[in-house]
Amino acid sequence: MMPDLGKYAGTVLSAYGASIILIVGLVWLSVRAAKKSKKALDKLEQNDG
Amino acid sequence: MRALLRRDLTLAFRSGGGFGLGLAFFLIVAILVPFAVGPENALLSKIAAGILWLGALLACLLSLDRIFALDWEDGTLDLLATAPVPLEMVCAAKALAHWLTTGLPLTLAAPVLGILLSLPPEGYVWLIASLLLGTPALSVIGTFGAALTVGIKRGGLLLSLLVLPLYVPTLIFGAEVARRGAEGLTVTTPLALMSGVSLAVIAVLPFVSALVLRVNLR
Amino acid sequence: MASIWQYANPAKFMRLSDTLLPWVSLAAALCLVGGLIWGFFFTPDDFRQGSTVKIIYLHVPAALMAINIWFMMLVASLAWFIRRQHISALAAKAAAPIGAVMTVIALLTGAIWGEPMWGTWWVWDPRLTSFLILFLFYLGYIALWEAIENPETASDLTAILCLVGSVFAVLSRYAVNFWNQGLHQGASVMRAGAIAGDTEERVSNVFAAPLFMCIAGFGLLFVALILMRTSTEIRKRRAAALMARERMS
Amino acid sequence: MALAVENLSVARGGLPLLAGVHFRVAAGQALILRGPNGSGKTTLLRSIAGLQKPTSGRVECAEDAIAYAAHSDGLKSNLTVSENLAFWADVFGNDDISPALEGFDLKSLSDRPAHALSAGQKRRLGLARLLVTGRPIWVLDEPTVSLDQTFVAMFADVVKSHLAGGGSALIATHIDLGIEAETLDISVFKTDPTADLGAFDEAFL
Repeated sequence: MMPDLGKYAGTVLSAYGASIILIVGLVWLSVRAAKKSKKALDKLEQNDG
Repeated sequence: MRALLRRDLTLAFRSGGGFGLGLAFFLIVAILVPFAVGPENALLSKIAAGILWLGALLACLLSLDRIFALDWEDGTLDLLATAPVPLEMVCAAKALAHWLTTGLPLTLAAPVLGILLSLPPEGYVWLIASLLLGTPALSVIGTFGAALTVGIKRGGLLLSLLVLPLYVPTLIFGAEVARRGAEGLTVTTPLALMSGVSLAVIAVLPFVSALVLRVNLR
Repeated sequence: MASIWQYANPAKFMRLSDTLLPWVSLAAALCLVGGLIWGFFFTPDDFRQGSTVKIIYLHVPAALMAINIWFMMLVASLAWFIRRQHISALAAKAAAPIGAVMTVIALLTGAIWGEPMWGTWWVWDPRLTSFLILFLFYLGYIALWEAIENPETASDLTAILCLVGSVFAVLSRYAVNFWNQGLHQGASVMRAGAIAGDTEERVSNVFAAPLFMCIAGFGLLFVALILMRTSTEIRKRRAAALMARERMS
Repeated sequence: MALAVENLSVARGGLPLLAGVHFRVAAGQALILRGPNGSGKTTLLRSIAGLQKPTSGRVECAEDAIAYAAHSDGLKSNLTVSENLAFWADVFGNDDISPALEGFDLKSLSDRPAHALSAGQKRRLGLARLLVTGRPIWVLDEPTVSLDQTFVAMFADVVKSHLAGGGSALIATHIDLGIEAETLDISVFKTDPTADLGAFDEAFL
């Protein structure tokens, strides 16, 4: 199944690996920030009545 | 606005005015380079134009946050904003004062340092020409950066980060003129491009800086 | 007190974003994963570059996004000045980190892709260099947002920086081109950091189809992230306003 | 009518602060603004002086008539007293600084650099700067900070002569200046922070 990447396997895989890590990291940070801000806002809105 | 210019110049020359700051830094950079890259004249003369331009640019960068910071702290900016004088003129005068106290001395000192870095003889006239044309743009762009960060405590580092990319065109064209001049090639295109950039910047940025100051003075 | 929160623009945006987000995220995931798998597993190697051509599926979309996100921020900054609606300023603030990451991906994949051909990791090729400069603009923009406390001043100053920065980015693009004629003149897919536009004419269709899917994937990813991140910014501002109001009364 | 303020509302930090502020200051009159610290005196004065756009309402006065002075008085410590005054005179288009020097009995100090002045002397120089602007309407924010009793009296005399000369003054201060002028407590105009007055953060509230 794994395509024969030939002698450039390291190059291609490192490019894909690095990019995927960066994208996943960005998404994860964005989701975490969204959750944090939602929680903080809900707490404030509760005691705001 | 001569009043502001005259006052800033007297302030700069008075004790602690920081007049020699940029010049001293430029000297240090130029002197340290041979220690860093080795004393061979062949190498030095090849990179001399670029190093001198880089040193002049960094020296300008160094003295930017003094442009508005002092007047911001002691309330002068507030009072100037309510005075019958347009803020655009204030920004232009500040940029001119910065150029006269930093940009111009650097341009005059550059040939002396060129000798230290064994700049080829035909390079001197183009070094001075490019600096004369480029440093005003550095001052005006720097004034814009100073206005952006005037309200920020310890905004010096941020000021450099904001201004650095804005300096790229002037640096590339300016250093290119100096380098080609040193190698005796024709300099017309980079010179034309550089003066285009400088003139556009000097014409437009003071208005933007004034807008930024108004936002900061709110 | 009939707070106008329900009708205010931010609230409408929040509701819109909450409904759209799941669908856009799904579409983004499908396009992105599908496109990458298609490109990675099911396309032949290039006769000259071998398998490194597969990096095109990351490099070109990321490069495209890096430029278009800055353009989106420019439009948002203009909108902020014209309509003075918080969504524009906050959307620009939310977009900047995404653009910065896309620029890093473009730089990284461009350098890695070029390495076999040039024997070094970094080459001062005009396109790669202008992405480096674009990255500096992104950093400056994000840093300015962080440095200013007053949200209204921050919105105004960052919008001005974006406008001025855009002019200088274009200027730098030509200056960099002038400064280094570029290592590969005219080599089609080989040219590192080729912008999809002109790559398309010379890229044979076996590569083009998955490339378009990846570009769509990156685009949808951006839309999903911008919806989520802008809502986050709105919530943060609302929380700050509520707290300020408590302090006041 | 030297200065008229109608239905002015101002915001600070994105939240409405004062609303419906209205008062008039006739030529030759002074108005003292009272109010606890943080009640918006500075924000109000800055809006009237034109440094800050009010969220609504109007300030009516002659063009270029207001001379604004806050706590920080825009003095350069490396310049001498006369250089400081000459600079501000030039900025406002006048050139005779001698009345200002006498008015605040700074004649003897005129060549002394500002850093060598005492706090009181610096404040006197700051106020002398007002005289030099030649503007009819003085808008002053806590002008008598760090002035001891004798100089407060001198400040009051200068204001009196300014009023006698047809000028007017709007002064925010806590202490009694000994000038007969109406006082206005601005906490009357304090607004409920949730009021919808087009303040910056309103869209989020």
